Amino acid sequence: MTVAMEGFTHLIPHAAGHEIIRQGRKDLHVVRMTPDVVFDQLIGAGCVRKLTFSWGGNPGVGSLHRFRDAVENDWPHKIEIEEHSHAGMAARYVAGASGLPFGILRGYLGTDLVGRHAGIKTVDCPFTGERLAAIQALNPDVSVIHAQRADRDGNVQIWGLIGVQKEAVLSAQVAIATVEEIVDTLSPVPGAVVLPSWVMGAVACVPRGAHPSFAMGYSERDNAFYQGWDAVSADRDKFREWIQTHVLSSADHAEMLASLREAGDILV
Amino acid sequence: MTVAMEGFTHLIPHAAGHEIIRQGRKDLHVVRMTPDVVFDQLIGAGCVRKLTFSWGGNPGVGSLHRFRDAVENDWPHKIEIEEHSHAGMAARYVAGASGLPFGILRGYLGTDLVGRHAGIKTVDCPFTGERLAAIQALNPDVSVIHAQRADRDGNVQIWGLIGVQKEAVLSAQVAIATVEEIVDTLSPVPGAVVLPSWVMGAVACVPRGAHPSFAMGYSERDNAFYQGWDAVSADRDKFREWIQTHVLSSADHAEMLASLREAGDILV
Amino acid sequence: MQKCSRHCGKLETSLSDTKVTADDVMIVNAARVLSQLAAAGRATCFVGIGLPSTAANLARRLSSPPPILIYESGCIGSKPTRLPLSIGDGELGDTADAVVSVPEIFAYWLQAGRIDVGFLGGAQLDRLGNINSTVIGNYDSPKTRLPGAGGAPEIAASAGQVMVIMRQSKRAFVEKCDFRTSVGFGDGAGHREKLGLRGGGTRLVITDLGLLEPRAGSCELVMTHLHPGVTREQCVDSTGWQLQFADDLKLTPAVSSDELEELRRVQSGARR
Amino acid sequence: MQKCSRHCGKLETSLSDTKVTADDVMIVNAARVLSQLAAAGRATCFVGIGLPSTAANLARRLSSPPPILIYESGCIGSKPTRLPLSIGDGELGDTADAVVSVPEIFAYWLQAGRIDVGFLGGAQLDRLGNINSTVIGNYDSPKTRLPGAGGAPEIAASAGQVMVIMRQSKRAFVEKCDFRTSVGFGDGAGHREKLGLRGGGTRLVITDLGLLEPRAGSCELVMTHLHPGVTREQCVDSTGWQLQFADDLKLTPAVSSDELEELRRVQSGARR
Repeated sequence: MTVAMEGFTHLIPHAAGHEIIRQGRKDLHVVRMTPDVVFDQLIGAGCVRKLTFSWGGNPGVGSLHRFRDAVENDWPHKIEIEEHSHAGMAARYVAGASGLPFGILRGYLGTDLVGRHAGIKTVDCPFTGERLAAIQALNPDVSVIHAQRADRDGNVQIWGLIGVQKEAVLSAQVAIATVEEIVDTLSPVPGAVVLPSWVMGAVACVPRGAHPSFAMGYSERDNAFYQGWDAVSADRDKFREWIQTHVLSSADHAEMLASLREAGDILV
Repeated sequence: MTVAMEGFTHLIPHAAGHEIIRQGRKDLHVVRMTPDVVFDQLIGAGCVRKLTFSWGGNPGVGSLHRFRDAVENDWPHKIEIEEHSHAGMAARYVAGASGLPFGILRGYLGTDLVGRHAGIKTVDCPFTGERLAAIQALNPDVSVIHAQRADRDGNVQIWGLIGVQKEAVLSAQVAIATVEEIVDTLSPVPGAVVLPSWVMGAVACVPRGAHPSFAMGYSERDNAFYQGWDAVSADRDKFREWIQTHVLSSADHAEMLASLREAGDILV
Repeated sequence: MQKCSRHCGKLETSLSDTKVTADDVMIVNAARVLSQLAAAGRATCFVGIGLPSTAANLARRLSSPPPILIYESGCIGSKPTRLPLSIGDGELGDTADAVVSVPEIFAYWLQAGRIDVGFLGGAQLDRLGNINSTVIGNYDSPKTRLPGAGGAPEIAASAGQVMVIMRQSKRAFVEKCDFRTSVGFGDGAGHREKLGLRGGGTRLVITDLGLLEPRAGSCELVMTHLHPGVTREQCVDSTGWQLQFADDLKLTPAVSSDELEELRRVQSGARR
Repeated sequence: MQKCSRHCGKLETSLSDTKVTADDVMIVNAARVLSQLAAAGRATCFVGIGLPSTAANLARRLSSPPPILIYESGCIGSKPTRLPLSIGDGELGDTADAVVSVPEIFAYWLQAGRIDVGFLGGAQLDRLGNINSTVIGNYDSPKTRLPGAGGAPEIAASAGQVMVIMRQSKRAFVEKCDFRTSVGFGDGAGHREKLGLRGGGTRLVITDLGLLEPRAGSCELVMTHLHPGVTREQCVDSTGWQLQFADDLKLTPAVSSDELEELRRVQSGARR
């Protein structure tokens, strides 16, 4: 099963990632442009068979140690990686959301990213003869996002940095959103995108479901958590203990946040 | 010179069209998805050498008589037409705005629109082998839009039905906006698109510059004008007289609106 | 007793106008089909101007859950409380769940297969459900230049099903369109698949005389329903090809007084 | 007298810290170039995290008109009053002229050629300006797995010019990258054109030792400027290819007290 989880520097669906770990899902093909801490956790917890991505780091901090340990040392097991650029991934979601089998792009040509997997080819412009990169459409089985609000009908509203979430939802077979809040009516917000309820498979209310990422208008980014993750994830045992203590021993996200707060690992 | 004028059922740049007639421009290649009354006037006034479009009618009323007279009877002279579908034109603007030489589309195949001009071809998906329509990018020399507001730096703000205006501006060599109002600061508006000043070639303040179309938040659509246009445009002499009386005898749009009001041709 | 009139519905309508026009019959039948689809599950409907908009808005008032209206101007889930005057009517945006750009409505919503029903009209319809809205006569020196394609070709390509609303006449219902603007079943069975068109094609034609549907196998449009008071002969005389009738030819129910009353409300611009 | 230090700038900085670090020298030189471009006309700059963001924000304070900052998170024309903590910092959206989606920022803004300057870094840079930010060693069993491409390949393809900011060392400045993530001049003169890349490629490399620029004809990166106090020998010893020097090798001006003061303000998170 291919599961995309999107949110570009904002609204990252961490709570949904923890629930995947809690449910013991294995053998997943996970997709995310920027597999940061949430995917480091999924990889280290052994949920991942294959990772499709375009930038895998801890933003502003450094390496994703679980990601590196999997790629460099096959720990906890070997994972397959499929690597793209941001522009390529974005174009793949756009093609998928548009019902097209491929998209075109000025990029990739001349780089060593070409030829590593079957998803990047070339196409010649039938008008100018120019050779361009052709990228395969992305249509995940499931896409998961975190959003600010939904109304009682399930219409989902996102604002601020909107990233690639609309395309992730519209390219998927089934789309799931966790939201900060469920309201009676979605009042208009400048810069907001609304995804109508009939394109959503499920909506769940999970306040602070993006932590340590943020939800504009609801929470701030927990920069200290990202910094602290470096030491936790650098060590296999520390990582396992952290997952056990905070994720597996918590029944849900509220309990997990309480557990982090108790451990002093969360500042807000 | 290729001049696109966009605004889909809203914010149609009529005042800019009248100024083209007033300046006696000839031999233009004009482009518009829905060449309604404004292009009927340009065609009848003899400004147009070639028309590229996807739907040419008087919305909710009937025929564009000047357009039909040009195509059916070469009056006032023969014009070349290049015909697309809405989806095809939209994809052409998207490709142009994206710096791509072409775009792809599920559509056109099996229709008689294919083969009438060189702008619609096919391309085979390098992944699935499916045959898709390929459309040539559109990059007008000039694109003209009407918008609600600009700030003093020339940042342009549009809201409501936003149509294809962003793509028209970003695909053009030079973009021009007429606006209802120039303000000190663009306060955020739900659903608004902002085009930064550095992609705009010029911004001119022309209140009610969309009449008989409308600008959400500023004016209503003048439905009676659209209905009345049917009789004016159905007759060559009446049309010429109308252009002379209202467009050519007015120095600018304010004078033109006054002239229409005096003639009882404008209700608001 | 209802009488099918071919009188043009362009006069001003009033709430007390109880005469059922040809347009009324077409609108009510279109609204019924849309209501049935909506009641059977979700029905997203791509709405153009004119009769389809009236039909879709009538269906919104008659069915629960109502169909979801999508306009090519970018409005998704519009819930107008009065009949919009044009597809650019501010009411459509104000009451929509979301307003998107024109490129997006065609790419992410129509082309991606998210539209269940598309209404189309045209100047000519042929026996294989193909539609002409471009020219009568020769393309390069046309007898009549029509508005052209608009959104129709891609609605015909990608909508789950297309419903055509057109008055039936020899002039309009032709053996072969002068120009194929939108593909119904193309050259016949299997042609849509060969072209890679993912939508279902012309599944229903609603006329002032009755309903036509494609025959399984040949895809030829045949009369499956007559409106009350309409004869087979009228249909044959109003069709430019050798019209066939379904073995189990049915009658559409007469326009009810409730339907007519609600339609008159819609047409009068009354708010809901 | 300024001394070029190779000391890492990761310690907490304070306004009173007058010691000029290697990072400071790189940031100030990057900000100067960007300021000059902005002063000479419009300069739109695609900004990543880290040193480039600091340099771009310093340039915004030092030049009039300031450069226009564009972030891959979709922020166009951000005018942060304090240094953003990440490219997802709310301040970037709040102070932007427009916020767009990630697909749009790459298609309509970067790919379309609307970006004048793109800053890039990486683990390896080769003599032809190509960049590796993917792996050290073999791709399938890497010695070190790096974060990967991100926005870099298309910035390198489409930005009017690319400025690379990297510390100069034999390990990082290599004859040939282990993996070519982003194309500078590819295999040499004419290769970009052959690939159809529309941007200008790696036009300037800003290091802790000086500046490198491509030599006309060969496109090989050569030292064109040394920072004050740096020797040719230091440069040669810190470069993995046989480094050449421009005939008119110049000195960069020392970091001025004004520049340093403003930089410290930026780094301290002071609002403007």
